[in-house]
Amino acid sequence: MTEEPFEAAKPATPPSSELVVDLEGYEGPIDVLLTLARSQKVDLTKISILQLADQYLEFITELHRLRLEVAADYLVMAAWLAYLKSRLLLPEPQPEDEPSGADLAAALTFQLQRLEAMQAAGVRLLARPQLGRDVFPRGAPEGLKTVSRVAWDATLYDLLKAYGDSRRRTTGSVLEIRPAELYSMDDALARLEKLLGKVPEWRSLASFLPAELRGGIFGRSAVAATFAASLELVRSGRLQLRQDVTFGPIFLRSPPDGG
Amino acid sequence: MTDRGQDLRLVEALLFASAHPLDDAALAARLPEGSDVVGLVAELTEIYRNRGVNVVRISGGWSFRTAPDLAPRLNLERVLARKLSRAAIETLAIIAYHQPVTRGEIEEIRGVVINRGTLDTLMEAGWVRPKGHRQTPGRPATWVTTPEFLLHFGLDNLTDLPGVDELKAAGLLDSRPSATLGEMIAEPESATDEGEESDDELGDDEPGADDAGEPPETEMPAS
Amino acid sequence: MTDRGQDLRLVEALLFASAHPLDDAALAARLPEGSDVVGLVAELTEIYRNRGVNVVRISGGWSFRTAPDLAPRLNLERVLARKLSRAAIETLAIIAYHQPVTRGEIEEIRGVVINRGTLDTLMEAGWVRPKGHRQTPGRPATWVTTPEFLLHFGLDNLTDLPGVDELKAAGLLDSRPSATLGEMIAEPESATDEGEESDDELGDDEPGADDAGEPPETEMPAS
Repeated sequence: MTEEPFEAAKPATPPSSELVVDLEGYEGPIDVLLTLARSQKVDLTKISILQLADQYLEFITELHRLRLEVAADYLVMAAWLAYLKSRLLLPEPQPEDEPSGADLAAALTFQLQRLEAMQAAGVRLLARPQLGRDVFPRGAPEGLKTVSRVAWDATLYDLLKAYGDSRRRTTGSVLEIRPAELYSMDDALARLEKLLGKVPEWRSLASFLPAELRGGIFGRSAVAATFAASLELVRSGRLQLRQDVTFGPIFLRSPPDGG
Repeated sequence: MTDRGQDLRLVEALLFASAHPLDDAALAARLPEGSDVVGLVAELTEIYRNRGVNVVRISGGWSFRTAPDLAPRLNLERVLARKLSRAAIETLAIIAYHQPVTRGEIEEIRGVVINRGTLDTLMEAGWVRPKGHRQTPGRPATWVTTPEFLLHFGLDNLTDLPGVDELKAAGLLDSRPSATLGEMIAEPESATDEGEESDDELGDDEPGADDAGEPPETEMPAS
Repeated sequence: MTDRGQDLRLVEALLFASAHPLDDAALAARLPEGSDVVGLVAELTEIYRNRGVNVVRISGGWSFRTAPDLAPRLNLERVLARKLSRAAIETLAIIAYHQPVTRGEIEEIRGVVINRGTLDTLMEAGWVRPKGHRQTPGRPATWVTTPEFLLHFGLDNLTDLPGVDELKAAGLLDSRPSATLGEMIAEPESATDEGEESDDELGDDEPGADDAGEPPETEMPAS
């Protein structure tokens, strides 16, 4: 667990001014700076940034001297460190809108610490027992199943309602032709004819309506049919009608001579 | 821990981690030379005898398996409440009231073709089943309700289903024809006056009244 | 056997049978109502403490794993360990400790542009994935670790990352813009850390909310 399976291990010896003139194995300028900083053998927070800048610039100069190709990142860092150096050496006060040399140095220190921390974290992470390498799960887990069972949600009410709806829908469409709901003139005529000769006194038309008269359209149809029937009987001389005022009640009686 | 104790741990880990049962040879290859493989496996088997997992012999090797008596408890049953479709509940109702009834008869009553899945759903719910055939050309299967149907709907038997009269009284079956629509709009309170004319030609529709072998007539309203 | 003994057997069988760690809720769902899940797991953990397999807490749930000390002796078929480059290891660590983090932010921390294949390698291993975007110009994707990452490294959640507390206390996980350095080296998208979209907090990494099948999301350790 302790050996690190890293492809590119860190360079064993940190470069000093006279050695390693190769960027192989470095992960960028901050990584180089970190390696150089370690050569100061002090805590990163106590490092001399000025000295570090010098070390770095020396390192880059050496690369140049050997005509090695140096990636732009490294040159940018060199330029920035040169600038940082000048700011650190510049007497106070600083220009107002720029961070002080100390601020810049602190920021660089933070960068170095942070990268170092992440490098260390990576190593610690990979040193953990890894699944499939150091520890193993159950090789043939039976697995847990979630069995879904559908519970149909239907109440007795739903059932009966559905039956009622179904019946109403199918029977209703046929029932439209059912005629019995209206009181026909034939009904009224038959009814009045039965009463002929039994009505010597004036009686209101309403009193001749069927006893089972209901309100609504049936009642109105009964009134209309009875009135029409009475007109028919009047026309044939078998009935007499009387209305005293417009929209007033209508009265009828058998003709005095009995028809 | 003793060497034997360590070897026992190793056998335990090997049987646990291996995707396949390991036979004595496979175990021996991973244990110190001369180890008592058989004894170690026997000891482990004993340790796990009454546990939630057991060491069992499968296809010539050893493996852990969950205890058989726990199998039903490993799976989680999740109940999904779902509403029956309108078509399904209507079909169910018609089967309940008219059983035994053929698919064709149901369609005749409902006035629409039954979707293929509708009867499947009801069967799956355990509420209807085919039983017998109508002795007519093609011998179509007839459908009846099941005891589960009665259980679910809290009925003792089919005669517990309310008759059409009762449905009507409960307002579940209003058979007033559409001709009276105007009346209902004008004076709705008059709708249920006594002496209503629509006599109960539906009355003999009660379940159980029909002879089992005889298909119930699909009703035609009297005219 | 007592009811508790039976429940203990069941927990044992469940953890053996499950392909994924089971959290308390997943166990509770399969145990009798009101069971002392925490106590049962603790008892089982104790029983297995010195055995060849152990009960461990991983990715928000409980699972059996072979004892780490047996690793050299197991000699099982291993998943071929991918040799990670230093760049990949550093990048993985940065994503793990700084998530959600943009590519630009990773580059700022490392002080170098990320090689094209680095994130691919980590994604292919199933350890990282893009999730959400930083609400900054360009809306760069942010990267997070996956539940597989936790599983692979045997972590319960991201607060278990080695040394995360110390790093946080030292302010090394702060998203402090690195003065002019970052601007000079890294991409413009790395300029700020504010207004991130995925506002996951460590706090809601609690197990229990997730179903057995779904490992909980890994979450950011700090920001």
